[in-house]
Amino acid sequence: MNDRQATGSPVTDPPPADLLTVSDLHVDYAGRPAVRGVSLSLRRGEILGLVGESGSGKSTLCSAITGVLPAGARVRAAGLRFDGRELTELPPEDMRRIRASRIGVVPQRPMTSLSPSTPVLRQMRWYHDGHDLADLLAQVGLRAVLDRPRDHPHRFSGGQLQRLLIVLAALARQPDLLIADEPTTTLDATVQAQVLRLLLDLRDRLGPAILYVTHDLAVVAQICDRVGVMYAGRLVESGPVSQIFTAPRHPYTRALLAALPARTERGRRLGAMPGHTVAEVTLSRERGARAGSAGCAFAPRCPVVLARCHEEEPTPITMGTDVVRCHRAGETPEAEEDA
Amino acid sequence: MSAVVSAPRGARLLPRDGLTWFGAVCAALFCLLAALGPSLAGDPNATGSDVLAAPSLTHLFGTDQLGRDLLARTAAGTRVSLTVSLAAVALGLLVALPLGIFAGYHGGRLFDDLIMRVLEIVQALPMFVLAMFVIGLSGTATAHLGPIPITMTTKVVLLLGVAFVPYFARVARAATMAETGQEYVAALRVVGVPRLRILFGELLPNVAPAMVVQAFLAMALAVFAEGGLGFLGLGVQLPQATLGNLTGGGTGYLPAGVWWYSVLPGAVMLAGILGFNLIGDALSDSLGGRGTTHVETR
Amino acid sequence: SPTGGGRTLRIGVAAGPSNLNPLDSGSEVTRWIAEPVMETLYDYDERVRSVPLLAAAEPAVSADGLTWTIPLKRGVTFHNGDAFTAEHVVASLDHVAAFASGSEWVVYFLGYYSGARAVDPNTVEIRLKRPYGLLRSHLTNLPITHRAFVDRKDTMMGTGPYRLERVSAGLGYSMTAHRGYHGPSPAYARLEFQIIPDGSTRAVNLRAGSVDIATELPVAALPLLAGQQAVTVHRVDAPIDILTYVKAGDPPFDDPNFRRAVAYAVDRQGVNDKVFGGAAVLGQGPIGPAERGYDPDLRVFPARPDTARARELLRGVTAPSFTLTISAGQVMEDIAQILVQSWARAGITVKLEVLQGGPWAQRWISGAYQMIMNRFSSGFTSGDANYLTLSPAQSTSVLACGYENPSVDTALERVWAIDDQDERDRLLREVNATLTEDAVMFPPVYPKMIVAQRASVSPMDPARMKISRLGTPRLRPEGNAGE
Amino acid sequence: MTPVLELDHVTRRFPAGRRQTVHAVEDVSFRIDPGETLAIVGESGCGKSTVARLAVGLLPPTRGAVRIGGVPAGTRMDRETRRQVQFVSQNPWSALNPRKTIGHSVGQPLAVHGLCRSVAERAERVAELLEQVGLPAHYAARRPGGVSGGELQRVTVARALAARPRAIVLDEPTASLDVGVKATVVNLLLDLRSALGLAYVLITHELDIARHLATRVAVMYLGRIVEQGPADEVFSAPRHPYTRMLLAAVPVPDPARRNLVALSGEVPSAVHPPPGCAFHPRCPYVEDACREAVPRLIAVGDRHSACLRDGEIPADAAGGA
Amino acid sequence: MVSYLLRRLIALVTTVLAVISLVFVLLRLSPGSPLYTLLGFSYSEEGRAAVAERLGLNASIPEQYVRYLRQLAGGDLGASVFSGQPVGELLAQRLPVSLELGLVAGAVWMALGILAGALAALRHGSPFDGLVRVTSVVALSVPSFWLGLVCVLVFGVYITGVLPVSGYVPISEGLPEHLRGLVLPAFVLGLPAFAVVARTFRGSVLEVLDRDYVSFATSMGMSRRTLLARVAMRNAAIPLVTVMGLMLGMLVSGAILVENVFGVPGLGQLMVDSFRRQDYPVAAGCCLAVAVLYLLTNLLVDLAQLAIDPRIREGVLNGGRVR
Ligand SMILES: Nc1ncnc2c1ncn2[C@@H]1O[C@H](COP(=O)(O)OP(=O)(O)OP(=O)(O)O)[C@@H](O)[C@H]1O
Ligand SMILES: Nc1ncnc2c1ncn2[C@@H]1O[C@H](COP(=O)(O)OP(=O)(O)OP(=O)(O)O)[C@@H](O)[C@H]1O
Ligand SMILES: [Mg+2]
Ligand SMILES: [Mg+2]
Repeated sequence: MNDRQATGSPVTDPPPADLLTVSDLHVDYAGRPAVRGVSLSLRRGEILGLVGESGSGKSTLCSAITGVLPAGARVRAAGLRFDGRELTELPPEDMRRIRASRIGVVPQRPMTSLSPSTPVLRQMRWYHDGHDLADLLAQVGLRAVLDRPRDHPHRFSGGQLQRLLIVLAALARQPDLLIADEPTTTLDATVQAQVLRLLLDLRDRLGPAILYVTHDLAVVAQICDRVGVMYAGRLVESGPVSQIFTAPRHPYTRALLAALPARTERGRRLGAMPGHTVAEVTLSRERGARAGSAGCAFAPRCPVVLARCHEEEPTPITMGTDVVRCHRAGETPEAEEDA
Repeated sequence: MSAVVSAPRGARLLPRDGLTWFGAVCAALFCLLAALGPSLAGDPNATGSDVLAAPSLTHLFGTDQLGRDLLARTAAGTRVSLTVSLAAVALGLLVALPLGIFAGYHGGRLFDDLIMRVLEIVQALPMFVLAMFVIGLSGTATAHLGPIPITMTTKVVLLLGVAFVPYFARVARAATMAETGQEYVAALRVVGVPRLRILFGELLPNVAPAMVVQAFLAMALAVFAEGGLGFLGLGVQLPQATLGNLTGGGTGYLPAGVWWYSVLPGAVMLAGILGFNLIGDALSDSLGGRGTTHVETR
Repeated sequence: SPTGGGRTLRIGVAAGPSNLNPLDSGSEVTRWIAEPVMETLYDYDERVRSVPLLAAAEPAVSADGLTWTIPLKRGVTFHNGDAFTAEHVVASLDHVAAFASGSEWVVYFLGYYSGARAVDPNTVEIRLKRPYGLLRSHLTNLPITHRAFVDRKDTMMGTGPYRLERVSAGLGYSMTAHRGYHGPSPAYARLEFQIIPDGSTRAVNLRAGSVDIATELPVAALPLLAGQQAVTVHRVDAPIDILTYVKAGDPPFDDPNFRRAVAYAVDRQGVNDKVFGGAAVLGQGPIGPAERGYDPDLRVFPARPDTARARELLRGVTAPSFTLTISAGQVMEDIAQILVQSWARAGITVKLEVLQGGPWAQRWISGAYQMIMNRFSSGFTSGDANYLTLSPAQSTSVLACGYENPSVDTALERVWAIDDQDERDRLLREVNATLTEDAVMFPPVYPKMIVAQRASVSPMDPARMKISRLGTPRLRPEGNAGE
Repeated sequence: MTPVLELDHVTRRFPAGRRQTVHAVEDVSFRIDPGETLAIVGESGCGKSTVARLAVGLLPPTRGAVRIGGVPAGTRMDRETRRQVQFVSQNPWSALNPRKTIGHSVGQPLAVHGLCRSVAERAERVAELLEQVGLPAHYAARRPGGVSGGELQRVTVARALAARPRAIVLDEPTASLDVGVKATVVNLLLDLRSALGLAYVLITHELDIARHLATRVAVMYLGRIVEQGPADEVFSAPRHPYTRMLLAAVPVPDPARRNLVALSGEVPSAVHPPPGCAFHPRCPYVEDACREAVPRLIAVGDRHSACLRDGEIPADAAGGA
Repeated sequence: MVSYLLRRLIALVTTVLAVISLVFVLLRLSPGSPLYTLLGFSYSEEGRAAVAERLGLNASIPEQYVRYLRQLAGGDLGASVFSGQPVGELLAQRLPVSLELGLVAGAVWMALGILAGALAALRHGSPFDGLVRVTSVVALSVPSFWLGLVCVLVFGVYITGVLPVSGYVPISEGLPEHLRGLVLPAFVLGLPAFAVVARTFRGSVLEVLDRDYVSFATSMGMSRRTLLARVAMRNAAIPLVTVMGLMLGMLVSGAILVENVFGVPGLGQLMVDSFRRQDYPVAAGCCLAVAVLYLLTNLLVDLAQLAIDPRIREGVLNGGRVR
């Protein structure tokens, strides 16, 4: 399946066709929408960062792509194409085979993602029983695991486990698409740096597309090619990383950036978003849920809100592969800052 | 990491699940029979000439070998069963709650260790064995502890209550430990709130839901245990009817086809146990208590 | 006849005895099990007269009545092959006369028995402290045990037609025919006592043929046997008493009127109908129909409670009430509940106290009761007489209930001492009447022994049942019936 | 002037079964003066929370002393001393009793320290406090259940303020919050500091927050402070190799400055800390002496660093940001 | 490991000692005495004294206690006051009966419970799941003695001849008969164990299926069958072990009632009889047996947990506290 092993750099690959295309994806849990009308695409060798506050639907989106959703979740999509095949129409067994060989998932919580009652090495062999395990482990600096055949997951640190999981999900099977759902959130800065480095090297060597979910804009700035910003189940803005950081167009994105201490002078107040009560947030989500009737989900918290934002949901404005969902996206940033 | 906590879950008052409804109805009927039955069904000890009569309109539950109305006796028995169980559970809670909370708060220290060891010893004799043991030996007569008479009913209550102590204390301890791990307890200590006030003012309301669940499950257990003791003739004594001694009293007549004598009072007992268990389960689901542990005895 | 030698006789009993030694325990089960295994010096004949069995002849009593010499039968062997000799008789007698044995017989021998010796292997001499006519009766009931076994409580060693082979805890006892038996050879190859705790189950098993004899059938179980061709139910008067008496020395029962009121208000008919299916005999005094001294004409108390009379006797008593202490058990509980109801109708409030065996016995013996009740079967220690249950009326007894009547005291004294059966019967009748009229002991009914058998077994002997025996040693398979 | 809070050679160890011990905090000393903010940074498990718990008297030190306003602190300290240092913890959801109203929780210190004469006065003061942290007064009647994390964190700050402390120990106050909400809490801390002159001990692993708020920084590694000094100096010119490594590992939110450095090694266990300098297995500048001697914290002007080779290592080696 | 075992055994012995003391004290403080029952009409002070002397009941209570302990240390449990039979012998006769009943009931029912629980969890929300939920809560609530009576009624009155409702057929009389006799008691005795095991396992399988490691395995394309076998069941079994241990303890005490209903001559019957008669040594022996059984099962459960859960093993073997 993997014919790219020798070729190396993605740059030399034939025309960069989209590996994954998600169009108008909706997911709800027992009727409560978690992802609403998300469209995005991902090319081989590209790292797409997905940011957004907790509960905005990032993980749900990832799960919808791999088809591993909890019972009670319902997926609707205009298209969910992966390497030319429509995933929503695949029989479960084929989908399983795709998961087994072509899509890798690096989970968010490494400590709990391996079965606690079986030694780590044995579990690794469940997934990969090739002879090259030693080499793979050496690549992440964990050859020593081979000498610990009876050690269970709790004996390993989060960073070690995360690297082992990356070995399993990415290095061992060399998938075309790697989905990493907040793989470093629970890790220390130094370990995070190791893991990020590993992912970057992986991309450079094998060229998979990577969907990288995170809370941390700094990480996005460091490793991603493009960014998608989610709010209340919507993809409110996406674009090349440089553009998002220098010229964000959605007020939510701007608020996120303004809240970063590193972008503010020391000791000065940070740009904070108003409106953060549970009531307000759920209200805006619920309102979004009632299709058609609602305005922009971000309106209750938006510093540049217009009357119309409360009534009418903005339609996505696309520019190439990029998108922004805001009534005021066309205006100049200066005008907004005045508001 | 979620900035938005799930909406307050609180106890749902009306059960959603059919099974829970069924349980609530069972428990309600059981309590109703205990509360109103005795005044409606007549004298449970009045003997009539109609001996071992099958259920009929005059005697809904039939009569026993002395011609007594079994409905009246069952009602009276249900009352005993309910009061004994309530009292036993209350007693158990009264003793166990402070013990468990103290032990849990001082988790892992000598005091905790000591309490848990003592409880372990009490538990090494399963509740039923312990109760049977003491009642079997101390006899079913009214004992005198100095000037205080201890009737058989009190004895049963005491025993079941004592037997519940380890069980409740463990739950209370675990709940308290879980709660003590919460940062608000540390915060209260930093603020300088006195220990007793932390324990009983702040922790108790949080430990209570788990205990309520356990109390219901223990009610079921108590109804059962009281019945079992009565069945063996080691419970509250005749002529007082209890669900247990009614069930046990009818065994001799079963082979002759007298099914109602044992079966009906036992069925009432079953209704009670089932009701309390189901309510307990439902509460444990909605109060988010830990998994139900129906343990010990039986 | 030896023809049935290959068969097994199976008897259903309610419980295994706690103590298998018949020298210690007079309980029915112990003795039913002992009956085929152990023998006595004398035995009852078909007319319930005492005749020699292990003894070769009647005892020779010295003129002062203090020395009894008994010749023993020769050629008798124990099941272990040891010869039956005077030593064994002496050991048995010594055992039951010793305090430390804790034997139920102690009460009979204490104060009378002075010692026994083997004059020669075939002659025993018993010496008494004072004349003791009742000894003759005891010699008819006391099983003679191998001397090495007198202290054993878990097995039996006797000279009877069957030897105890196996004790299966909680299950039963099995016996095999004793080849060297000195009498007619045993009719069955095996005897099995099966423990079947539930009365109805015993009846059902009898009906199904899985036992040949079912003992102690509760009234409730009798309908299960109704109309069964192959089953005969025996209801026989037997020395089974419902021990019922009051603490006459203490209030409220120190008032004779109160006692009488309580006795008048007893619903004897109710007890008979509801607890004994109408098969018992209505009670009056302490001595029942199967016992010496019974007077069928004595009629002091009515069958139905005489509430009016009771109320009249109670005039002047404020809030009449007392506690009835019974031992746990379905029959006692049923009786007591009926009584409590009938007393309530006469305005007497009675608190019922149901105690397990041990605590009940403590109350009874320590005298901490007001009215006490229990079932007691005396047949195995005193045959057709009932001496023990009268003893609480004797002011000198350890168990005295506080009743003081010199004439009763002396009469009972004489009953034990004299040898003259007619005189003894007369005295017993007198005592019975007095105790009845004084309302000291007034059992509601005299229960019957209820035993059922299958037709596959020869008919059980009524004379034996009259003294609570099953007569197993003489039972034979009956030709036709049975599977 | 006596410092508000002072840790004097404090060591805290925990038993870990089989006669083993966790060296959670080893020989830590620091002091803070009014209005000052000391940030304690370090990786997971290096003992930051233990320091926080020691500082507020939740844990007694195994060795050394904690002094609040010059008075030795401990489990039995008097109310007045206790009041002076308050505590805000990481997880606002568990920091408030879920079954009590917010008003009750905020009012606790007022009641315990007798800071209000009447119930009415207390209610008033609670409303004031809530407003001070930017919450409407009617929040007093609500329970933590329906309130967001950022708001709850404000409530815990209000509760700390209620005791009228001179210093607040904040253990990862923003770690569990979303980016936008994080900012509001940071702003609140800034506001309160300037309004009330509070001192903070800010414990965090988020270096950007530490840099933003702190006046001084202490860097911990495996239970010890390895570097301490004025925040701007430490962040701009770290001395200790560990600090350098840590700062290098923190990603910068600027796509134009991609400088992710791969680092090696892991934090060793606190049960078996390496002999000598605990950092030596990961240190690029390690030499034999480092494996034997535990370096002492040496003062160089305002700055302290615990490195045997302090001064030998070039200023901008290992990519100090 | 050895030192852990040693520690546990010491703890077990001390607990047993405490239980013995408790039993002893309760026994001696209870009113009445077997002597009254023993002597009956033959009662007299001298007689009581003599028998008490023979039975060793005359000494002061502490003295008796010390004697009892010394006896126990020598492996002697005393002898029945009534039958004089050594308690050890009595237990040796009765215990196997109860143990067999308990183990048969437990093994069969728990196996069924595991099966039902697992299937219910895998078909979460299906009618079968509902059935298991309802059955298990009902099974848990049915008082065993009452269910026993219903069985007696059904198989003793209405459908006779299929299964014996009473008595016990020793294995010496043929295995089929022996097993037939066990059917009803085992059914009644084991039912709660079935219920608890089914509920617990259903719950823990459901919980495990929700865990990160299951999602990870799924996302790695592991087939469902493999996933269940390798990951789900293994981890779901951890709480099951605890519960199964508790159930074993429960079966011991449940046997008391059930044996009485079906007339099975096991420990339960012996116990009830000895209590009724105040047969001190036998009652104490029975309690001891139950306590030791119970504590041993606890120990076994803990060991089983050690075997199955590496985190617990680690914690314990590193000298951490046990539970
Ligand atoms: N299994 C589930 N059942 C019901 N609702 C769910 C489930 N999982 C997630 N949700 C809801 O769906 C919404 C989106 O959740 P999701 O986990 O995708 O968010 P997220 O962006 O990944 O958040 P986080 O940053 O906290 O991981 C939330 O409102 C969440 O409460
Ligand atoms: N009560 C305790 N018992 C035993 N060990 C403890 C205890 N509390 C903390 N430790 C240990 O002490 C060390 C330091 O823990 P501490 O919680 O102070 O670290 P931290 O720097 O706050 O870590 P994090 O960033 O993960 O919160 C750790 O190894 C921890 O396991
Ligand atoms: Mg997520
Ligand atoms: Mg911490």
